[in-house]
Amino acid sequence: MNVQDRRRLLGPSNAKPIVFSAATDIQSSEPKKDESSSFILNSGLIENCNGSSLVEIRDPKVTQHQTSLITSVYGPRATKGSFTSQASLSIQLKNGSSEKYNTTELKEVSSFLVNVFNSVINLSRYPKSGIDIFIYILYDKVLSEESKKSNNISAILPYCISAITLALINAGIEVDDIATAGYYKGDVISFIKNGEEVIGYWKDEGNCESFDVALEHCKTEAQKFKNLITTHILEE
Amino acid sequence: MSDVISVIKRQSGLKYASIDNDEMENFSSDEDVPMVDIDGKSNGGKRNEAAAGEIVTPGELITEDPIWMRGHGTYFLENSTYSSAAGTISRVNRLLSVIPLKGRYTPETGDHIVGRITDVGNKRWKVDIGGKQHAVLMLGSVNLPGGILRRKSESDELQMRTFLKEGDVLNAEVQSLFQDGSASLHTRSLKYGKLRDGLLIQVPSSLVVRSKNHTHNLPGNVTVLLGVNGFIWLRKTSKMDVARETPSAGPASDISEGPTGAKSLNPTNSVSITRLEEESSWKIYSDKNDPSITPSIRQNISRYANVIKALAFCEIGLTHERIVIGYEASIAYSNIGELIEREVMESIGDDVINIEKMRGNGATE
Amino acid sequence: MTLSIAEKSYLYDSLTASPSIRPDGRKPHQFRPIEVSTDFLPSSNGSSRIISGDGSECIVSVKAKVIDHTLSDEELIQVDLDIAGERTDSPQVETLMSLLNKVLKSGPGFEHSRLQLTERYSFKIFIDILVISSNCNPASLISFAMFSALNTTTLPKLISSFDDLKVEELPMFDDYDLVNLKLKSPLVFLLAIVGNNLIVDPDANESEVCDNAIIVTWLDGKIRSPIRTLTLNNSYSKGFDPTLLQKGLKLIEENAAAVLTALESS
Amino acid sequence: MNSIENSVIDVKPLVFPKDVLARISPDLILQRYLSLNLRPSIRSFDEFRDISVSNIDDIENEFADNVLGTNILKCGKTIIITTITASIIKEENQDETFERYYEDISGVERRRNKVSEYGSVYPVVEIERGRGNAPPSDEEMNIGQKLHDNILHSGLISKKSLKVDYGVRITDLETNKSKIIYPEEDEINDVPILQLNHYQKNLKYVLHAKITVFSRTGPLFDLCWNSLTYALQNTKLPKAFIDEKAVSLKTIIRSRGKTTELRENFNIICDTNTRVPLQLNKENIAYASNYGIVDLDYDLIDTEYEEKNNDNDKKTVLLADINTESEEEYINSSISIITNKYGNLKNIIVLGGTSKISMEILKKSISLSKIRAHDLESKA
Amino acid sequence: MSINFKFPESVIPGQLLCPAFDIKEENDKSIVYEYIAGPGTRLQKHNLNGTVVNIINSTLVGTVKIEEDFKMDSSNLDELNETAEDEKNHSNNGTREIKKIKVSVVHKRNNTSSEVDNELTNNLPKEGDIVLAKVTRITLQNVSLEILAVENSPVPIDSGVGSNGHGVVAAGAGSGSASYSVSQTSSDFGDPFRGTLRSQDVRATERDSVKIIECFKPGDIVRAQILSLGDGVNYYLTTAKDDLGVVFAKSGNGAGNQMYALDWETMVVPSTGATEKRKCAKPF
Repeated sequence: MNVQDRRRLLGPSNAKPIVFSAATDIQSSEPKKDESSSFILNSGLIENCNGSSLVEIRDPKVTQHQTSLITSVYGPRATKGSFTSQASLSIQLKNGSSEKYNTTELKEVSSFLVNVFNSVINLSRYPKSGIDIFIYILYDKVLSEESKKSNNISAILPYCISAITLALINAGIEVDDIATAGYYKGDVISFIKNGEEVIGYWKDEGNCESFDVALEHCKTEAQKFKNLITTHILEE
Repeated sequence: MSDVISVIKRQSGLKYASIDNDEMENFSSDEDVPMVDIDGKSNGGKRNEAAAGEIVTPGELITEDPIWMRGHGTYFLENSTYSSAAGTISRVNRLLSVIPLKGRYTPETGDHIVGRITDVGNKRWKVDIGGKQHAVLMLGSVNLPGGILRRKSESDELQMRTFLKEGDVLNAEVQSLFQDGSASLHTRSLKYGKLRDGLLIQVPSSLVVRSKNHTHNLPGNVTVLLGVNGFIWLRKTSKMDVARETPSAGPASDISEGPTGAKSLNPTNSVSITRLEEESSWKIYSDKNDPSITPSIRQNISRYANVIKALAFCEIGLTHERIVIGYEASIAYSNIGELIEREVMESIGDDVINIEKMRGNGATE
Repeated sequence: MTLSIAEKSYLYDSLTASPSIRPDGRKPHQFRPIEVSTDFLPSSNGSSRIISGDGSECIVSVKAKVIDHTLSDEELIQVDLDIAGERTDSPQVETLMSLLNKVLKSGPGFEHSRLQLTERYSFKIFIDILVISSNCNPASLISFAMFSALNTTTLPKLISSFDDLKVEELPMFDDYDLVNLKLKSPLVFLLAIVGNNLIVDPDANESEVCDNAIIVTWLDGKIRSPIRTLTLNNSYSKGFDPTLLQKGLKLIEENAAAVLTALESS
Repeated sequence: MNSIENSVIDVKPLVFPKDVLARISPDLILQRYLSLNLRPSIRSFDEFRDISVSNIDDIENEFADNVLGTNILKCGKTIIITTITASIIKEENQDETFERYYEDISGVERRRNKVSEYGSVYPVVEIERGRGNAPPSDEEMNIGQKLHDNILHSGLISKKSLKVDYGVRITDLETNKSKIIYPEEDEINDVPILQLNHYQKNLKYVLHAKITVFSRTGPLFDLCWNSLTYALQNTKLPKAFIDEKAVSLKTIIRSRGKTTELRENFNIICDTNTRVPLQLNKENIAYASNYGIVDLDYDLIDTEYEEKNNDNDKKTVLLADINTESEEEYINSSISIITNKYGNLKNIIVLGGTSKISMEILKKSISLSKIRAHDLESKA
Repeated sequence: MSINFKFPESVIPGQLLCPAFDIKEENDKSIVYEYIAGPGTRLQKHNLNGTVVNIINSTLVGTVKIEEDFKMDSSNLDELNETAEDEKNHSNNGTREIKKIKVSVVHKRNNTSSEVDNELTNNLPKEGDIVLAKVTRITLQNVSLEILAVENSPVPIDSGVGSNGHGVVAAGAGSGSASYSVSQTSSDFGDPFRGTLRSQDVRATERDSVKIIECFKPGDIVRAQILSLGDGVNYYLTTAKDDLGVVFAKSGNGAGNQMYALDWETMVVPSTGATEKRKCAKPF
C-alpha cells in the first residue's frame, strides 16, 4: 500500500512494528486453568445501536479458547441506491486489541456469517433498508499448546453466531429461530429448528471422514448454546 | 467421454510465439494494401455509390461523394465517408448508414419485444430490452386492472409496484422512439403484458427476424415469444394462446360458409375473447404461475430452450418453422442435457439447415 | 441479476420436482461443458484459459521466481485474483482470495519440496487469476483453470549443484530444457441445494433460486477442507436437511474423478 | 415526566413521547428539565457520571504479546477500550551534545524548546456507530489530534523513557544456549557491548494507541483522554535485544529494478519475558472534564412563567459532563479542562456560544475539575 | 374465544405457535380456523415426526397477540379470497365456516409503551404510518424531508445526534459522502429515512394552487402520513388531512422563536406577535 492514510495519526512511516522473540521457555505457568467452562452472555449494553450483545467464553474443554466478543446491530435503517424489496444484511468482524486475524480472512468469515444469517433473518419484513452487524473481537486467546500454532478462526465461529443471534434478538429483528452452531475438530455446523436444518457448514482443516460424528457433536454443542441463550432471554 | 463434464481442448489458442512471424508479414502486407486500395477507390469512386447492401468493415471508405448525408455507423473525414461499424450499407434517399451485423439491439417502432423491468420511477418504468439504453414504459401505456376503459388515477401512481416491479418480465410493442434512439413501449393490448409460466433465454437480437407474428404455439404445449430484441420467452401454452390462434382458423371457415356466415361467426368469436379479456384483466399483474405445469411441459420448455440456444450457437436465424424442426431433430437425444454439448448443437444446426433445404420451402418463404 | 417472482417460482418448482428439471435439461451431476486452452501466454511459465458454456471466462497465469528460502519464510505460492468489474477490496474478491489460499494449502498441503531448487533457493510461484466474465460464483471455474495451468507449467531445468549451502553461488539453469512442474492443485466444486435436490455447477438462473450451496474441495480422490456453505442469492436462502450435506459430499466424491480425467486429458 | 406532557397539552393536542420530543425539539425538552433543576439524565447540574476503570489484563492476565498497555473505561453506558502498542524508530541526530546546548540557553527559549524533550502517543480513535470502513469522521480525527498534541505538551512522557536500551543475544556455540545481555549488566559481564558501537543508533519506541468507543452518548474527548491516561499508566515496555548474528546484517535492496543500494537493517527483537513499566512524569498526569453553559429560556418552558417572574435577567447555569442528545444538540457554549488535583492546568478550552461565560463560571469549572481529577486519580 | 389452542404468554424466536389451519367440529358444523402470520411471526414448514407441516412460529421475543376476523388490507384481499374459494370448492357443501385469525407477536421493548398498536413490532416507516419529519429542502414542486420518528413507535436509536455527535461530516466528503464512501454497509452515520412531499399532496383542497413556500420552511417539523414506499430513496408523504402539517417551527427561517399555530395556515410567535404562513396540523 503506497497510499498513506493522512486522516489518522499512524505515527512516523519509517517506524517498524516491534517483533517479539519466540517464547523460548514456554511460559505455561498455568495461572488459571480451571476446567469449568464459563459462558457469560449479556445483551443491550450498547446504547447507540438497536441491539447489542457481549459474549465472553472461557472454554478450556472443547476448543481451549478464551474469547470475548462485542456485537452491535444497527438498523433496519435507510439505504442508498435503488429500491429493494427486502433488507440487505452486512456483517463485519473487527480485530480488537490484537491484530490477530488478517483482514482477508475476516472478510471471508464475514461473508460466511452473512450467508448463515440470510437464512435466519426475516428480511422481507424490512423493505428498502439495511441491517448492519459489527463484531468486535475484544480478545481471543488459544490456551492449548498444540492449537496455538495454527491461527485458526474456525473455533470462534460458533461464538460469533451465538453473539449475533443474541444481538439480533435484543434488537427486536425478526428471526426464524435461535441460530447456534457447534465446533468439533475443525468442523463448524450451524443449526436451526432443533438441529433439523443446517444453515451453515464451515471446515478449514482435516479431511472429511468422520462427518457423522462431527454432525452429532456439533448438534449437541449447538443445542447447549441454544439453551444458554434461551435461559438468558427468559431471565431478562 | 463421461456424462459429467465435457472439456474441449482449444488447439488454436492464442499462441503468439508461433504466429508472430506470420502476423508480422500479414501486417506489413496489410500496410501495402490500403495504399493500393485508396488508389483504386479514388479511381473508381463511383463504384462505391452503388454499393448498397455491400458489407463494409470499420475504416473502410464508403464514398467520396459529399452529397450523401451521413447516418449511423459512418464518419466523415476529409470529404470522404467511412464506415465505423462492420455491417451492410443502407441507403434511404440521401441518408447513408451502415447497419451493424452484430451489436446491441436497436429498437424500431412496431417491434414486438420482451424486456425486464429494472426500475420503477415517476409514472414510468425502465425496461431492459438489451439495447443501448433502457426503454421507457409509461404508466399511461399499460392496461390497468379493472378493464381497459379505466382511467389511471392518482393512486395508481403510488402503487405502480403492485403492477410491475423490478425483475418482472413483460412483452410489449415499441410505440415510438425518442430523439436519442431509446424506445417508448406500450402494452395496451392483451397480447402484451407481464409474462409467467416459463423462462427467459437470450440470443443475439440479429437472429430474430422481424415478422408479422412473434408468438407461436409449438408442439408439446409450449408457446414461444420471439422478442425482436433477442429476448425469448418460453411458456406453457395458455387458454389465451389457444384462443389467439383460433381466429386464424375463423377466416378460413368464413370463406367456405360465405359472407353471411362470417357475420354470425365473428361476433361470437369476439365475445369469447372479450370475456377472456375481462376475466384475465384482474390477473394480468399476478405473480402466480399456472399451477398445472406438468413435468413434461417443463422438460419441453427446457428442450426448446436448448434447441434455441443450439440454433443461436450455429448462427441460424430463428423462425417458427426452424424451432419446430430443431425440436423434432432433438427428439433423437432423449437426455435433454446432452443438447448443451457442442457437437450436439452443431449437429442440430446441420439438421435444421438440411431439413429446411429438403423441404424447400425455407427459400420460398 | 433480478428475476421476476414468476420466473423464480417456475425455476424453483422445476428444480424441486423429483427428479429435478433443470432449465437447461442437465442431469443433477452434469457440469456445463467448458473449453480449455493451455499454455497460451508466451511470457508465463504456465497458463490456461477456460470458457464455460454460458460465456464465463477465466484466465490463469503461473510465473516463477527464484528466492532464497533461508532468508525469509514467505509463502512459496502467492495467489492474486482480479475479477473484472469488481474492486480488489470488495467482499466477493476478498472472500474468494481467502478461500483460494486455503484451497491451495488443502490436504497434505502444497508439496514445498517440488518447489525447492537447492539447499538454499526455491521457486516462488505467482498465480495470477483474471476472471473476465462470470454470471455466477466463479470459484469452481477458477479452480479448473488453476489446475490446468499448474498441470502444464514448465520451469527451467537446474544445472548447478543442489548442495549450495557452503558455496556461494546462484542457481544456474539450462538455456532450453524445461522441467514439467507437476503440481496437483485441488479442484473446487459448487453444489446447490434446492428443496431436497442437489445439483452441481448451478448456472446463473439456478443460483438465483437455490436454498443454499456448498463449496467442496477435492484432491487425490478425497474430499478435503475447506468446505463451506454459501448462499448464492439472498432472497431464497434457507436451511436444509443435514442428510443433504452427506449426500452432497458423496455426489462430489462420485463425480470428481471424472472431472479430473476430463481436465487432465485436455 | 407527567408535568412535561401536561404542559405540552396546554399548547397542543398532540402528545409526543419523551424520546420522540427529544428528537424533534431537543431545546424544548432540555429547558423543561432545567426548569425542574434537573437534567435529561436526572443528574444535578454539577454532577459527573461515575467512571469505572479496568484493564483487559484483569480479565486475562496473560495477554497478547504486542499489546503493552490496556484500559477499559466505563462511564454511564459508554465503554472506551484503549490498547497501547509500540513500534521502533531510528532517531536522527539526537545526541546528547545537542541536549546540553539547550541547557545553556535562556529560560524562555528553553521552555519553547522543552517540547522537543517530550514524546507523545499516536492515537487512532474509532467511534463505533455502525459505519463500517468509511473514512474517519471529523470527530474521530479531532479527538485523535487533540490527544496527541495535549499528551506532547503536557510533558507526560519524556523522550528518555522511550529510548530503547537494547541488549545483545549471544548464543553459545557449544551448548547452543542463548542468553541476552543488557547494558545495565554490562559491567558485571565481561562481554564487551561496546563491540557493537557502530550499530549503536538512537532507537526509540513510538507509542500507538487504539481507542475504540462503544455507545457514544455525548462528547468524548475527556473520556478518551482519561482512558488513554489510565492505559499509559499501566503500559509496560518490553526489553529489546539484537542477535549477535544480525549485527552486521545488511540487505541488498533492489528498487525499481535498476538501482541497487545497501540498507542497514536494524533487526531488533523484543523480549517476550521481560517488561519494564513506562516511566511517566507523575506530576504531569492530568485528567479531563467538560462543562456546558446554558441560559434558561422561560419562553420555551411556559408562556405564563414570564409574567410571574418578570426580572429580565437570564439565568445561566453550568452543566458538568455534557451527555445525552438534547444537551449536546442544544448547548453551544462549553469549557474543556485538563488538570490534576492540584490545579496544574494542562489545557483549557473555552468555547463561547450563545451563552455568556462569566468569570465565576470559569472559576467554578476549574474547581470542579480539580475535584474530579482527584476522584479520577484515585481510580488509577 | 373458541380456539383449540392455548397460546403461550411470552414467546421466544423459533417457538412454534400454531398450525396454519385447524378444524373444529361444533354443532354439526366444522369450523376451519385459518391462522395468518402477522408481524413478529412467520409461516414455515416444520418437520414434525417425519411429516412436513405448515406452522406459524414466533420470530421475536415478546407476547402473543391474537385477533379474530381482523380486517385485511385490500392488497391481501384478492389472494386470500382466492384461497378461500378454493377451499369452498373442496368441501362438499356449505357446512364449513372459515374463521380467520391473525397471530402476531409484540416485541417486549415496545410493549412497555402505553399504546400498543399492532403495527408496533418494528419501527420501519410503512404505508399509512404517521411520521414526524424535518424539512430539509423545498422546491416549487416538492418538499424534501428527513423522517425523524414514526409516531407511536420508538425512535430509531441508531440515528440522531446522540449516537453520532456534532460535526460528523466525513472528511472531504460532506453530506454527499455516499458517493465517496467505500463502506459496504448500508448507510453511513445512521442516515435517516428520507421522504418527499409533492405539492399536490400538501392539502386536500385547491391542490393545484399550493405554494410550497407558504406552507413549509426548511427546519420545520412536520407531521405527515406515508402514502407509499416510493422509490429507492424517498418515501412519498402527504399532509392532506386536518391533523397533518407543521407541528414545530421557528420564526425567521429557524433563527427566531418557537411559533404556535393560530389557525391551519398561520403560526404566531407569542412574545412578538409576528405571524408566518405554514400549513399547520390542526391545533386542537
